[in-house]
Amino acid sequence: MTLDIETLVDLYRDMWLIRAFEFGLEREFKKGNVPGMLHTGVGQEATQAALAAHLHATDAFFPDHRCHGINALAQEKHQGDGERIMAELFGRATGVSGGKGGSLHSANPEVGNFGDNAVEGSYMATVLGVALAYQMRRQPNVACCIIGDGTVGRGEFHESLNMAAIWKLPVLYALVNNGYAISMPVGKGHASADIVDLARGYGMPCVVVDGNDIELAYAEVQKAVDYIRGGNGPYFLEFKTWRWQGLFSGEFRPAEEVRYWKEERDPLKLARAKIIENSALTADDVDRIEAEVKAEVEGWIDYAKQSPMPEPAKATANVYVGWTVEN
Amino acid sequence: MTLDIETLVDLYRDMWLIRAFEFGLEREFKKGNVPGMLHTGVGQEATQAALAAHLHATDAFFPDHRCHGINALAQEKHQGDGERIMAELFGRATGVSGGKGGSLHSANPEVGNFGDNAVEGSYMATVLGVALAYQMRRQPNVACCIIGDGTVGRGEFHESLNMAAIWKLPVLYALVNNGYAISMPVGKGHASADIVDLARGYGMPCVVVDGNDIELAYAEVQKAVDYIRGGNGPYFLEFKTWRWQGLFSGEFRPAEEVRYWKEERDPLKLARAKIIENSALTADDVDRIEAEVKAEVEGWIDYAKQSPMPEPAKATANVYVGWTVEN
Amino acid sequence: MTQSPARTRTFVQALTEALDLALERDPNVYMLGEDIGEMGGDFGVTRGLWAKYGETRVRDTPLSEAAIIGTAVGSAMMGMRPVAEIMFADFLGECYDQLVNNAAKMHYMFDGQFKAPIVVRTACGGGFGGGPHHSQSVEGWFLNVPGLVIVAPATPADAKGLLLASIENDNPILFLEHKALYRIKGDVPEGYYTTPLRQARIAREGKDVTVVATMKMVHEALAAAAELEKEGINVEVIDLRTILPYDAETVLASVRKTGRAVVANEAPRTGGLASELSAVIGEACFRDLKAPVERVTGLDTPIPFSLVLEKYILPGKEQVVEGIRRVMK
Amino acid sequence: MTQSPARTRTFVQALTEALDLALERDPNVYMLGEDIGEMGGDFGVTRGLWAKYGETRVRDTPLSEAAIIGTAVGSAMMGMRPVAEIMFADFLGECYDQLVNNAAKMHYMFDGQFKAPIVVRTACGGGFGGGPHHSQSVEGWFLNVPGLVIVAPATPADAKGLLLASIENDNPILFLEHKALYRIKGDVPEGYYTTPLRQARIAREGKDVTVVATMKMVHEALAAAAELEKEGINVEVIDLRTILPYDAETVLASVRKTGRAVVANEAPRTGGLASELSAVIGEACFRDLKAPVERVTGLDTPIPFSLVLEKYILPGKEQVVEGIRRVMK
Ligand SMILES: Cc1ncc(C[n+]2csc(CCOP(=O)(O)OP(=O)(O)O)c2C)c(N)n1
Ligand SMILES: Cc1ncc(C[n+]2csc(CCOP(=O)(O)OP(=O)(O)O)c2C)c(N)n1
Ligand SMILES: [Mg+2]
Ligand SMILES: [Mg+2]
Repeated sequence: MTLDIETLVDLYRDMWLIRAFEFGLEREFKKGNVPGMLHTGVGQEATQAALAAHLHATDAFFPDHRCHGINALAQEKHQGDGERIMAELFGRATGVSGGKGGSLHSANPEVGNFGDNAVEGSYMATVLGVALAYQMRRQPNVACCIIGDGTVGRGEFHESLNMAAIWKLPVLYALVNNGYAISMPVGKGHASADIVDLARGYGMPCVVVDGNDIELAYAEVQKAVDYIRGGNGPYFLEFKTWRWQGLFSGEFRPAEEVRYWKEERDPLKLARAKIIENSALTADDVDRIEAEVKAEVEGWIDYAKQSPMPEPAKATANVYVGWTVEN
Repeated sequence: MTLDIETLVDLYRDMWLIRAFEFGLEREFKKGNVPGMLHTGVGQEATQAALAAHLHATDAFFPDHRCHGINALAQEKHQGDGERIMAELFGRATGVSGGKGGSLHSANPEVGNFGDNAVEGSYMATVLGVALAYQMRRQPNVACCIIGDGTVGRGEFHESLNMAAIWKLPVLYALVNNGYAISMPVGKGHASADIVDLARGYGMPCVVVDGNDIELAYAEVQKAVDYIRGGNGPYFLEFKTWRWQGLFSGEFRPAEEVRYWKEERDPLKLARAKIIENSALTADDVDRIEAEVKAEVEGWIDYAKQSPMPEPAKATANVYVGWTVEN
Repeated sequence: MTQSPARTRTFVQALTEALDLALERDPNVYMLGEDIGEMGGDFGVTRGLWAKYGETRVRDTPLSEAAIIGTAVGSAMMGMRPVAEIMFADFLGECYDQLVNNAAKMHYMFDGQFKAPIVVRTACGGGFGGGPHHSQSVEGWFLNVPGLVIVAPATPADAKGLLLASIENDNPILFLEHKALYRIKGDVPEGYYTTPLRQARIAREGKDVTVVATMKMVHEALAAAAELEKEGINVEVIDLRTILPYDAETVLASVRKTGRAVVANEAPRTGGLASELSAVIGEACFRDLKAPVERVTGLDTPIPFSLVLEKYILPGKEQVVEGIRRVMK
Repeated sequence: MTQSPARTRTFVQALTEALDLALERDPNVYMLGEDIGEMGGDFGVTRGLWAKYGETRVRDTPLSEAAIIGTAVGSAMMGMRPVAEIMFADFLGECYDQLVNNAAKMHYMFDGQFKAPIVVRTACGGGFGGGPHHSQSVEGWFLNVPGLVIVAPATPADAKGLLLASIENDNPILFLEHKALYRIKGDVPEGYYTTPLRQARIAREGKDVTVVATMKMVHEALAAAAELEKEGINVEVIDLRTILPYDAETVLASVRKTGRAVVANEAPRTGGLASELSAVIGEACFRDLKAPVERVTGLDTPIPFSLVLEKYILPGKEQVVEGIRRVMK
């Protein structure tokens, strides 16, 4: 135990929130209540919670397609209305992006959420500009770019790391290596299954983190953001983790691999055991926390469902700033 | 001396041809006889001659904007008509690309010249396909991609090295580090002034070569192509060299740097001294070789100047294969 | 063109058949793209082919769109016949340079010394809540690019025949597959056949008005035509099939006959295919037109996520009906 | 709009003045691009600004076009006012995704929460033997992209006023600088002024025929008009200035007045700006037009290197004259 118990319990609550959010969402998606496509972050909660814990509302993060959890945590923490992330996923007028964005474009700059870009990896370029603005304004902030192992295939990976390095930009690369890009195993898609190997040449600190151990993840993110806020330039964290969601069409990974990660490496199970072992909290206490969080998330789902759809004519708003589109 | 004297003299002749070609071309360019833009390879002759020496007509190379020399050598060696490269630069009908390409798009697949792409670095992606064709057809050939240090900025650098690595493609990356991209010093534009540092993570052999020493360059290219022909996958050579041409607008590099490279590190001076020291050839003999080569190149220039311009209406030919464009 | 007996197949099955036949017939044909191997592609178009032809000819790639197209082009320069898949057409922006400056100019800029016979299959179009980056109609991005071919089938039979013709063709081809058509069914002839490129199809003959449409809009136009038939308006529907270079002859002949034209394309209104067709019709049929050409298109906006918003900006049968009514006035 | 006294300046000097004034006035303005610092840019447009404003605000970048635009967009999301230079417009293919899927959709897809006020300056156009990758007119690549603005000055005064207006504007702007115009001279007012976007300029009044042109073609059109004046043909020349979203009102009012229209644009014919304008004119002025709209454009080919070939495919004064003669028949 390196973390004090209050922090650990808070993080556990955050992780549980992510899982409850994703499971609830998936259920509604299967019922046909959520349009479009859905990728969930189940299994990656420790990585996400650790990042969310250290980022301020004045920092910026670019969440990837599995980051509903971070989005909800940031929204809840800084504005107390996590339900607006849920509403966005349901395409409602009350969603953070007014229903225009959905899962892949939920943003809110007030809480540091700079939005996903469904063209995977394109924001590896965008993040540079956010970081540059911090640097030019001498703000001790972090611009965090969350990308999957598959996304590393994009050329922008190189352009981004290189530019961040030469300009010493305050970028935190949070690489979520969950072993696959859709069906492509990381070792088959990349020259190295350890993405840090591709990053080291740029001369920034490159650290591999057990992304399923909330204590370690929390500590490593802490180190990284301290380094960045200190004006030392970019930092690269590779979280080794695993996603529970297989393909749309079902599970394709070896049964033993699935068992191992779900049973032995579940970040929630691991954290729960630690809490019960190291604190006065009992299993019942933790169950109660889980139930509370779950109830909250179900409230969000109700909120989303009851929210109005956007006004159709709003579809032509905000194409240009200050100009209306004639159609 | 690691090279036998005949080979060294042949290479000297090749290097001299490159220099005579470029100087002649530059003279004609300044007179207004060569349209468009001009970048020359003066100073980089050893690197170019070493590559040209080891590539077969059935191999493929993608020449960059300073590679008129390689283009001419390949054209002369395999088809005996180096003048057609010159003619292309003059925009003549007899040019290898019928005047459609010019300096930046002179190609001839029959001699392994796959043409430049003036969008610097885009052929880092194209080269993969050529290499893949060799691999699928089990041909022991090399697809060589010649790029400058500046061009490494492109995202395709990463996409290319990664894909070549995972598929073990027969690609030779010939990186010509001449210290600058137009006005940008390599150490300012890249996280490392040694480009190999950015390449190492992909797990292919990465070797730094003195690009102004023809013996060393020749030997290292030999090793690389042998490795690649052996089916071992890609290979990365970084040639450290220097270009004599400054900016269009003149010289901008420190005077001492200019002096050092032109006087102490001129690949031709270095090779000439070696030849005279290690063979029966005298300074006069070498002068005679130089004069011969120069006369040949001047003949090419005359040929180019006397060649007809393309038929204007040919401008609409070859837009599509098999279809004519109606305009 | 098609003699062999036809069976009912989905659009996806028709595409798979075409790929299967092409791989079987020509050893130079191979495929590359993300998750096209064992998984069979995001939309199942390549299903079964990895198992049948092996991973050398059905190649999974990393998420490197520029390298995918670059690889295709380079191998095509060597005489291979690559069929690349870009999972969503929206991602063509990442390989725009490879397509526009490399593939489309390869034959021309070296004066015929190289060919770049690549086929780039990609899923386009909206209507399913895919949001701004998974729903676009991208033909408008490429209309001003001489050297490139754009093919866009509307039926399963054409999906197969046009794909085979595209693979046979020596030019770089962007092959657009509208996602809303993947599950439609239709008669598909057995065996190998090609459907000619640059030849529009008269999907429905009529005498009062010509509707020129592409992909999903062909079906919307046919539905509109059926509806208006009841009111005595007899609509001719032309399925353009090849978008670039397109079959102006068939289009103009039809408009000369009917004297009225509606062009229907899902992409945004300004600067898209609809404008190109309207211009050509307006100029060439200047004396024949009884009413100005009507463009039925998406509105000039990105594509929003929420279905109510998306429906508002994308054209459907209703918009085609309205367009026809306007030209009939 | 411009009261201050004018001096004679080149197009390049006018641009430099605009950048200088913008950097001086607003600390959020900064520039980035290849060799724009000490060297002053490939065409000298940024000359002197690095020395005056320092390398923090006049930033040399590596050869990373996608990162250049990405950086611009990200900083613009934070309230900065980046002016990026892409050395040649032909290279926009490499950052097409950043422009089209990111910059152009940034305001819309998050429903107004972000703005992306970037200006991307770039050198376009042919005529100097630059070959297929250094000569293109690229506006046609971006016409079907709602959310993007395309600005294209034809005179030094407009170069300055439109650039300042673009930097002030809150939308992502592609600012096209035709290379053949860089050395032309003209009156340029002193000091800070803006020229309104989305407002075409009547470069020459006339009553017989309207020529709508952009950039270099404005000058070709004026030369053609001068020539035809001698024959009694009175030509009105409209300089479109903003290509997207363009000023249809001015264009249509002119064509309604003259009853004849020629559109002149250097890019290839098919699917370009000329088609868009022809479509809109043909539809909106259906009852006013006395002849079909004429498009005077580049031919549908890539741009060849040899000057005799290039001249063959690019439009000039002669082609405008012919186009006008055709509509006057
Ligand atoms: C540029 C681009 N190419 C392809 C896709 C389709 N796609 C969506 S998610 C994904 C896999 C991403 O893998 P990874 O980055 O490892 O994320 P994971 O889903 O494993 O968390 C792909 C290929 C996309 N969205 N964008
Ligand atoms: C994609 C792209 N960006 C910019 C340019 C303009 N440009 C031409 S050469 C050059 C510098 C290239 O530097 P390097 O690769 O080091 O080659 P060198 O000229 O030093 O041999 C640049 C920026 C280009 N041609 N293509
Ligand atoms: Mg992954
Ligand atoms: Mg260099």
